[in-house]
Amino acid sequence: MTNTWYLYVFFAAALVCAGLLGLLGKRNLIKLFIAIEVIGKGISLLLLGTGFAKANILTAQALVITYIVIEVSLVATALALIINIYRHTKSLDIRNLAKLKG
Amino acid sequence: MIILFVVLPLIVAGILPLVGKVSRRVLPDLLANATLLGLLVYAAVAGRALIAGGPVLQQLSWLGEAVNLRLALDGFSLFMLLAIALVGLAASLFSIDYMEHYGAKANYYALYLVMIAGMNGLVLATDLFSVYVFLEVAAIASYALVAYGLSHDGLEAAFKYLMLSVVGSAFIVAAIAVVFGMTGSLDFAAAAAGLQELNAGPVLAIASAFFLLGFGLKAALVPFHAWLPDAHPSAPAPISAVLSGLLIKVSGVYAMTRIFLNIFGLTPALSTVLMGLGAISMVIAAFLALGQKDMKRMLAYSSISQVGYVVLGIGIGTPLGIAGGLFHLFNHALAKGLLFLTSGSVQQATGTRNLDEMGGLAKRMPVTAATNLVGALSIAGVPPLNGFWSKLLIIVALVQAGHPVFAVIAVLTSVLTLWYYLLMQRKAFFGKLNEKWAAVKEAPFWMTVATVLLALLCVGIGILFSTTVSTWIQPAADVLADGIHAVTGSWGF
Amino acid sequence: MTPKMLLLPILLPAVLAVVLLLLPRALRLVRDALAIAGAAVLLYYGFVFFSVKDLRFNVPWLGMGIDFDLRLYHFSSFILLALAGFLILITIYTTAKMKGAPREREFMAYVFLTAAFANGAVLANNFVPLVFFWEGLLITLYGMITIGGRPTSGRTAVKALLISGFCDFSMILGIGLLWSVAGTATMSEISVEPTGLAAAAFILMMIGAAGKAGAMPFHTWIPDAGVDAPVTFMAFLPAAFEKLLGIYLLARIALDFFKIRPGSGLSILLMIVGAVTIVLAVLMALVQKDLKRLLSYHAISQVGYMILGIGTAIPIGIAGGLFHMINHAMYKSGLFLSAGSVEHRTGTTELKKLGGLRRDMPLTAFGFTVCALAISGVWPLNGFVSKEMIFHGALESGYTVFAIAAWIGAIFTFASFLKAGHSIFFGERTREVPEVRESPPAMVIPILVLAGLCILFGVYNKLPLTLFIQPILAGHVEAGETVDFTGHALAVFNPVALISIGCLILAFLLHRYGFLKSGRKAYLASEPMHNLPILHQAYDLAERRVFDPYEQGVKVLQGLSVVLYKGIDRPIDFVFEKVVTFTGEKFTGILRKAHNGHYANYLAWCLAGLIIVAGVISLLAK
Amino acid sequence: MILQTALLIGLVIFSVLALLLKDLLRSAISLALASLLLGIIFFRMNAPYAGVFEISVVAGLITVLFVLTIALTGKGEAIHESRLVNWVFPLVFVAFLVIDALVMKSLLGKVPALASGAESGSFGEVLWKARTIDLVGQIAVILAGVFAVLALFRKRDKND
Repeated sequence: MTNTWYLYVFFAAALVCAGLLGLLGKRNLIKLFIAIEVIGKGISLLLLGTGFAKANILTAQALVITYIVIEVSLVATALALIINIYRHTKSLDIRNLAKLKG
Repeated sequence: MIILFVVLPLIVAGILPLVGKVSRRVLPDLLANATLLGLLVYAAVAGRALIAGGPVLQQLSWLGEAVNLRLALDGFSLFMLLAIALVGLAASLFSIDYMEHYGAKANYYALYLVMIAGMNGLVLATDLFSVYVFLEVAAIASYALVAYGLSHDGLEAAFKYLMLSVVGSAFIVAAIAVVFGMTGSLDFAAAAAGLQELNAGPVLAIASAFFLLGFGLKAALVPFHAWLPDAHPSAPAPISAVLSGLLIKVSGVYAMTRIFLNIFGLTPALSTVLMGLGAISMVIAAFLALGQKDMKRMLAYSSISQVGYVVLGIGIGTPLGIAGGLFHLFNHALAKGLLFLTSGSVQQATGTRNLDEMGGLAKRMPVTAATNLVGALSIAGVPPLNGFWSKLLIIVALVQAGHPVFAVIAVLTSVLTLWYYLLMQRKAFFGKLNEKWAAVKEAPFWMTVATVLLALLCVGIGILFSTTVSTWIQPAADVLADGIHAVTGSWGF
Repeated sequence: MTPKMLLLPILLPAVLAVVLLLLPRALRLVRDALAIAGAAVLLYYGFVFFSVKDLRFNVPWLGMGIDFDLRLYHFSSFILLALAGFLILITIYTTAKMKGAPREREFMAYVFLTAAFANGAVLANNFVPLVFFWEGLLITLYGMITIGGRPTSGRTAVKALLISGFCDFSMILGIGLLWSVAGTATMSEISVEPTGLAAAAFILMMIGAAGKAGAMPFHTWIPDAGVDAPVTFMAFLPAAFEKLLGIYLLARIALDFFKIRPGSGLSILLMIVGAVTIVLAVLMALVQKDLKRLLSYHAISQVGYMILGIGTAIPIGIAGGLFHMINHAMYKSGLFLSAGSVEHRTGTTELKKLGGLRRDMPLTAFGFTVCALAISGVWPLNGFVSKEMIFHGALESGYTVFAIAAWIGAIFTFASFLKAGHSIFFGERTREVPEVRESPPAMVIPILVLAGLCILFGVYNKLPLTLFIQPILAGHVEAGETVDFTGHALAVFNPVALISIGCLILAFLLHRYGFLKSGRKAYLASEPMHNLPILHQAYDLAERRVFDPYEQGVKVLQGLSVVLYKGIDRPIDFVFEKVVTFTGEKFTGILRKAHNGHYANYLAWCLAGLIIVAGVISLLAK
Repeated sequence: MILQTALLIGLVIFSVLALLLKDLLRSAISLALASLLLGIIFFRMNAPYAGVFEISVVAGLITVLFVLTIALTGKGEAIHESRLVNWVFPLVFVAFLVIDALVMKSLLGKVPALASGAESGSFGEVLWKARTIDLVGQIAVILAGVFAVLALFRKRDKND
């Protein structure tokens, strides 16, 4: 049982790590949000994998569906923000978003 | 019918865009404020009667069948509901005049009510995953509200807020998954019982760290705080008030304390970490606040510092410490809400947030100046205002629990707090009137009503603080001090 | 007389304060009448309470041993009566002095609010209500200083608030410690041995009490306020109310809460604080050229006597300290009020510009002279009696050095008041001040009342000593021993009194010499050399040493006081003003730079925080 | 088991590609492929509904949203990604994978767990009865998202 869990948690951790590294290093706003999506995939894999390994797959499935719905809302909001930012600054570079500081 | 706290704002939010087509201003104003007033009256009048015989658990039936729509109301959640309704109502009254020039008021109120519904849902939730779900509801609404002015500042702040906050909530879900994997359940009562049975040490430490990142980020504890000083000042004033006054406390402090104290049980290690984080936030943010020229940014840093006090108080884990922390949470919600509202009045009247450009505004805006002074002195902890009592309780609790070093830090920080608030008050309102502002007028009616309401509450609670503590704070503190028994004992369905 | 009556001295002034603030400006007469009537009622009840003496009002409040507990007993009723007395005098004075001044209504309201808080603090028998009332005084302190209306008033107010706030917070810490040591917050039940943690609690609470009374090094705001705040405020808070409250609490701390023994370390600590305050502050007072600033430094210096007296932990010393407290409140209040009267008519308090006013303002001059003689400890005024008692106490403690310090203080106190009185009321009239009239009766009467009390308490010292002071100590002496200090009171022919009188004569000679030396300009009498650069001074010293050892002594002392002023007083001020501000700003600057607005940076903090938190938790969990 | 592992490896590769590819459209498509694989993985874990949701909503709807945004922002002119990051981060990632592989198993082995009984009932029952509160939450989240988008794309009456 631990082996199945290990398999999923290993890959979930890998996805989260990849996403975090992307967030730390990338500069394009859309790329950054893709990194968030990658983290999201890792988390949903973790949820379902945990449910699968612990014989709670039905509950886990319900949770993942809710998680996906939340993700959609979030993506819509974030992309709307990105488009608005592009209209203001004519750029997608995160380095231009450093006006607020101190 | 405690589900009303979640459903009523949602329903009103759902019909508001339709109403907005009929009447652009009056009806949305009326509906939104009436909803919040209703919730406030319900929480304040019926709430205590409801929980008189212990926590209320509600399980609804759906089409004749019992479904798992479980909500629970105990002393702690009732206390938070009251705070949400109070500050929520004040901010929405303020919005009547303030949001006039932002346009699309119906849409604004709809988002606002969804955010309130999300916070209420979080407070009433009985299982870990719904905590996360409602946390996201409130968060998504707040991203849009921060950027509501569609200015560069607002958008930049909202984007950074979103990107950091999403990472935080990802870790919250990861921690939930760990608990789920261990106990096979998400319900507070079952999870708490399961964790106690398992006696899982180090793994729980990792789950706690994940929760700390997630909720610490929502509560803006140093070093997870960096989004707050951008997001709160950039939002429209009533939203700043709600974010600083409520959101960071509900989705940060409430969720964190509920999980750590009532589900995990406060271990000495957790207690030390919480107190450490609280103390660091308190000190660092106080210094940062001292260096600000932007009025709202100063207030934002002060929020971080004050949340540090709250976490420090709750982290002690003694009944007195918890009571002090919760009382400070409540007082800070009122006073910081008030200060952000008055800063909104000033910004609307003068068009600037720079303290150096202001000066002598007390002559032109006496009510705003007076209410601002009340808020500032309250947070700075000057008697007889409410903030003094909660800080005193925290400091006394620290000394009694044998943490004199933390007590000294708390005392020194409150001197620092007094310092920057006096600085703010002096630069903005006292001194010579800047000629630029000769034509400035007092804030419009509803804005003044909202600030005066909160200021009166600050003074009133300061004077009647023992009543407040015994009727509202003590039941909440009892729930937390009870540890995991509070949920395992009486929350089973 | 029900226990509920104890709420009256708190609620009545608080309600009056609100009413006074709300009454329209046009109803000035009504307001004044109401204020005086209110103060008179308080005074009446002050007497009533003093005759009752034993009352306890106790309602449960917060649980956990925190009750709303008021206790009237001999000591608190005495202070209550004194507060009420000063309140009515100040109220009468204010009606004339503040007439037409900006924010006049506010000032009156603050006065009554202060009275409410002060009465509450005196009556409180539980630490939590005590702290509540004590901290409340901060608001009125801040408010009243800003009423001064000078450009620097705001800054001074902030400075006063921060310094007092610091003292108060350390007192809260001390109370917290004492609470955990004693296990109760009810003040009348606490009596602990000052060892270990309790000693720390004692020192912290002492900082709170001494800071309120204005002892060094928490004094620097007082001279600034002397200039920036209304002079009525100075007579009211720093001269009277804060001394009464601070010394009251100090006496409670040293007598009741902790068992301080003569000769113990804490007793010596208190005596050192007292002696240092006496000498340093009086030397600084000597070189001031503004009457209000001069009086302010004396207000600090005199606190030293009280702390020294209480610090001896010997009955006669403690009694002297307490008697000095009430005496000082009377004559210092009187002096500030006279200064206010002079300022009211002439518009200035600079010594250089004043002169020969005794013919124009005879009553003020009389009041000032009596009070000045009293503060200098001239026989047979009250200051003489209380100082004698303190000298005796200091000698009995076995540390003669403290008595010497007190005598040095006496010399310079008299010298500086000779200078002040001489330059203002005697000597030549100056051109700056036109013909003036005596101040209105509402201002003169309080001064004369205070001067009269100074004489009464001196000549007939049996009255206050037996009525007020001795009963306080009754419970603190060995059983069977009677408390009677009246024997010492006005006796002249004993070594102590002779030395004191010798000091006064010395002071007079000093003044006379300086006066002649500086070309018969009284305001320069005490500082012939103090403006010269240090090299010149050294040169002069070297040259005249052979011819004029006396002059050299004067100069050394002058130089010393300048050096002390610049070397100790200002650095303390510097620490409060600059060092704290500067380091704070530096630290803030670094932190602000770290918030550079870059997202990746912020995310990195969060992740680093996660790793650290996870590490700490797992380490601690094992 | 082997197929599942291969699918998971594919998931990670496509996700990393989505981050590394320079062209935004290509990364969006790569992300969609990763979602597709994740959906298949979900199917094979006896979670068909989650799989369908993952494929239709994430691989479908969200990809459409991404493509739309990329089109609206004119594909974004070339933004210089940091060279250093391009070299260092893959190394860090590989290092993390190694640590992950070594540590995770023993870590998970230490996690105690309650023995859970088999779940009863169908998925529909679980979703509608056991997790009803989440449905309320979903409605709220959708409302929040819709209002948020409406607010961010509203026409301003005045220029500010």
